[in-house]
Amino acid sequence: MRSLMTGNYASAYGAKLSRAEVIAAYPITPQTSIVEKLAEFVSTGELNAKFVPVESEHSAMAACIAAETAGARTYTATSSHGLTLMHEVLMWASGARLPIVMTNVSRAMAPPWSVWVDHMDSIAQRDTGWLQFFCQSNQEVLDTIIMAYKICESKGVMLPAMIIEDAFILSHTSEPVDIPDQEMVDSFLPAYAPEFKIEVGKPMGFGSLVKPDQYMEFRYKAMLGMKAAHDRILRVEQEFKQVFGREHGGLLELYRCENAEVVLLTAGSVAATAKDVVDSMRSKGVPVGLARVRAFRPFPHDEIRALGSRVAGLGVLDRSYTFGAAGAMFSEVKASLYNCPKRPVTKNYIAGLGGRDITPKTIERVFEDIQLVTKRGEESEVEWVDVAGLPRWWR
Amino acid sequence: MGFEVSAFPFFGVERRGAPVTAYARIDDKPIRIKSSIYEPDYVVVLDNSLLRGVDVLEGLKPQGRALINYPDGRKLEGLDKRFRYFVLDATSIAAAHGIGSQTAPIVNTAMMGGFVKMCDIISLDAMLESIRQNAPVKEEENVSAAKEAYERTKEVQP
Amino acid sequence: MAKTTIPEEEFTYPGSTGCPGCGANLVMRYLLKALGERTIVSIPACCWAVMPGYWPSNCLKVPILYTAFEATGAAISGLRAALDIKGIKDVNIVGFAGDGGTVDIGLQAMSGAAERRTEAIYVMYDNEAYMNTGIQRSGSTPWGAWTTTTPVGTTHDFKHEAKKDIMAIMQAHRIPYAATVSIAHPEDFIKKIQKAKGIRGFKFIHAMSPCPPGWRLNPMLSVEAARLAVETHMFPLYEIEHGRVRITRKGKGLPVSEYLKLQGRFSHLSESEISEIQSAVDASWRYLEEEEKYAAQAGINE
Amino acid sequence: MTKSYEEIPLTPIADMPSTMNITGLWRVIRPVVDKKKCKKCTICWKFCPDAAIVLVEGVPEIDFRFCKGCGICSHECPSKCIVMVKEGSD
Repeated sequence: MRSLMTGNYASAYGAKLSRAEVIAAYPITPQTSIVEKLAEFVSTGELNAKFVPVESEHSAMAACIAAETAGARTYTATSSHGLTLMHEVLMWASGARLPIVMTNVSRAMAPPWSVWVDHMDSIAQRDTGWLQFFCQSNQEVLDTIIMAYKICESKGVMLPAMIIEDAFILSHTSEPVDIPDQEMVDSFLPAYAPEFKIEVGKPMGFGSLVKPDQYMEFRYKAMLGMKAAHDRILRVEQEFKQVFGREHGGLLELYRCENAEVVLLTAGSVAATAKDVVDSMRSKGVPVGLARVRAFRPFPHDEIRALGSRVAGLGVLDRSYTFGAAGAMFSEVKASLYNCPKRPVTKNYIAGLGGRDITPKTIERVFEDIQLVTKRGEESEVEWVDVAGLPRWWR
Repeated sequence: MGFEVSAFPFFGVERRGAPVTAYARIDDKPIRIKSSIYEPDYVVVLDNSLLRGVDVLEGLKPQGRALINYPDGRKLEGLDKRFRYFVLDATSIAAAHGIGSQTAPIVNTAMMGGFVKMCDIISLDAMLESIRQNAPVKEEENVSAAKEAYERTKEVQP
Repeated sequence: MAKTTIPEEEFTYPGSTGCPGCGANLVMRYLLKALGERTIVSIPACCWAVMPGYWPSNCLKVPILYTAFEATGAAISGLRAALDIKGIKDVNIVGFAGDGGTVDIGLQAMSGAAERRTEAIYVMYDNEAYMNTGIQRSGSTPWGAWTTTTPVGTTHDFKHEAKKDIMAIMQAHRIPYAATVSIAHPEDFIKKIQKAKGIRGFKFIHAMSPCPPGWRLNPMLSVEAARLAVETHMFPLYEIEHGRVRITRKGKGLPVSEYLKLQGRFSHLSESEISEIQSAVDASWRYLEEEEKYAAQAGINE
Repeated sequence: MTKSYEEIPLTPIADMPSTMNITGLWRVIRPVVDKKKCKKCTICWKFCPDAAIVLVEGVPEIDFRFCKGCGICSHECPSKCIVMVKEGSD
């Protein structure tokens, strides 16, 4: 059924269709309508789940961890300060190998207070052992939640996943979304049947103390899980396509990159706008393309190497910044390319922090800059875009 | 049926009563662009008190159209001649149909009827059906308000 | 065969890595004797997070869900939600945390679990400081005590702040049952746990748990110290059932010095400081008696 | 002994009884029970933090694999039939 809905409702429908059994959540702008909708689904009986009204995001994740350990499929949603408050228990969820799925409505961190989009909150969780999917449309949000359960619950993976939805730009924007039939989702995503769970009668301690002589082997296994997630993401998406007729681009979506001289690589909703820019520049005969990092964890190193070896210039637009370094995605891209025999010129653009709009015009200027840099080289490797006081980039 | 849409509010933290802005795009192909709208084809003003103090027509394309909720019998004056104006007494219509309260009628559906008249791209029947399906309460009252609004919307010279 | 005064069946294995004379070992032993096998215990960071031993050792005959320091209240809510949705009934869910993990860093999550009316028993084993990290003061450390962060040096210092009254905090949550228990009175301990088990909702147990290294106490005197805490009214035994206070053991009302003198952590206290403690203890005891009297007068006790 | 990553579970799930820890090795003083004086009150058993006392016909049998020598049994025994002696002496 096609329906007009916000990204937040798409998240709520994703969790409902996946038959989440325990939902523990705490309200934060702009995530609230996700949990309001889920609370409504539970109260009307449309979703057979337990809604745990916790007193903080930390408790939301801790409750999900406990419930998931007991074999329940769990879901939660948060944003910015809520996500960063969870940081400790995010690590716990992955270390405990629990395939929890969560929506993060990506929002800037304070101060300055801001309820608007950027990716600082999500990027700051990149080392927590969670799969991270950046979405560009509400349809993708809904579909990725369903896929994420299937990916994460598979035996070789057993790690949690974060579905990242840009604050307001997706969370509060209404778009047509196809709501799949429950029966089709049920056939695609069977009930959660973990290999291990906490049960009375089985006196086992979950998450116990491990000495240095054994700790690394557990971490190594988590690494293998994340590594296995790469192929699993691709496989599950192909299965999804067979059932629902849609796909979203694997780990790295390429848009009109064939014969492109320069490519802009980015993540999240800005990629959707950039596709329009690519179309318009291509129609004028300018050979540009777009690469969208859909999975930030696991990072698509191989895909980026393959792309990098066939383009002359690769710009990276980060909607976050790692102070003292560069955009996190840029650093990852550069690291991927270092050992390639043939490498493109790269440059990092920091844009759209705290909800600053990234317009088609800005993206076009970024493309022009990449072209220029590719031709004549550039001294500045990282550039902040659309910042008042920086005349080159200001309006 | 046949248009793609994308609708979003300006994402503010304003409390009840403060002016708010919302945007919509309508297209016959899927809409990907996520940035704000700076050069609209149409502007819809739900509360004419905004005509004082807020540049509601900022960015409107030349010959772009504005629909303004404006009381009958008062003349709309002193507006930019580059644009076309449509007026509609949505407040009275909504109140007459019992939508919202008498002191604070909810004008949205009446304005939607007016928008159909102004834009010439959406059929009235499609709009009325959409209102019928989506109005949370008083479906028929909303439908008849939109219908009346459609009929009473008229273009004026500023 | 002689008849034992508490259930014979053990739900703890020997080989826990608690210190010799550890009160917290007894708290767990009695708790599980009262609850039995159909129990899941959630344990945050605290002595008991390491006492079951290094992986793969577990000294309990019931499952343990380890959790983050501040998260016990949330963990038991999550566990209960999962069991409920799976239709698994008749399971005792226990949150088992130290004093720091309860009155300090875990207070918020526990308050949340109590407010949510999570069906669980929350046990705080109170050794009156952060013992697992090496005797740092907590909100539950009593006035006058030495700890490594309230060192007694040349300026003759010690903890100058009163112990948080966690029972009053829990009473204010309007939970159906809260009780204090002591390892010196296992029969009373087990009776209260069994009572808690039979009451629906969130139940709170405050267990006095002597810590020989942290209290500078001869391990042999661990139970004795707990006994004297009751006899001196430093740690009265009582329960609060639906708001009604009932003292379950009057105690002899011995001078507090009898309790304090066993422990090196109080050895620096002067006569006048000890009498300050005595006055505070007497006042608390009178208040408790008044509360009990009020409940009795109102005709709601029994 | 460090196990290969292939031999361990995904996450540390502890499923072995703690009797694998021979905590009796920690002991510096040991309880000696005078079984003739024992009144079979079971108090020593009741207060053992390590559950290292087994009752045999009501008389305590100390499991020295796990007794840490805290001495609570000795102090609590109303008949004074348990004495603590230095480990290594008779």
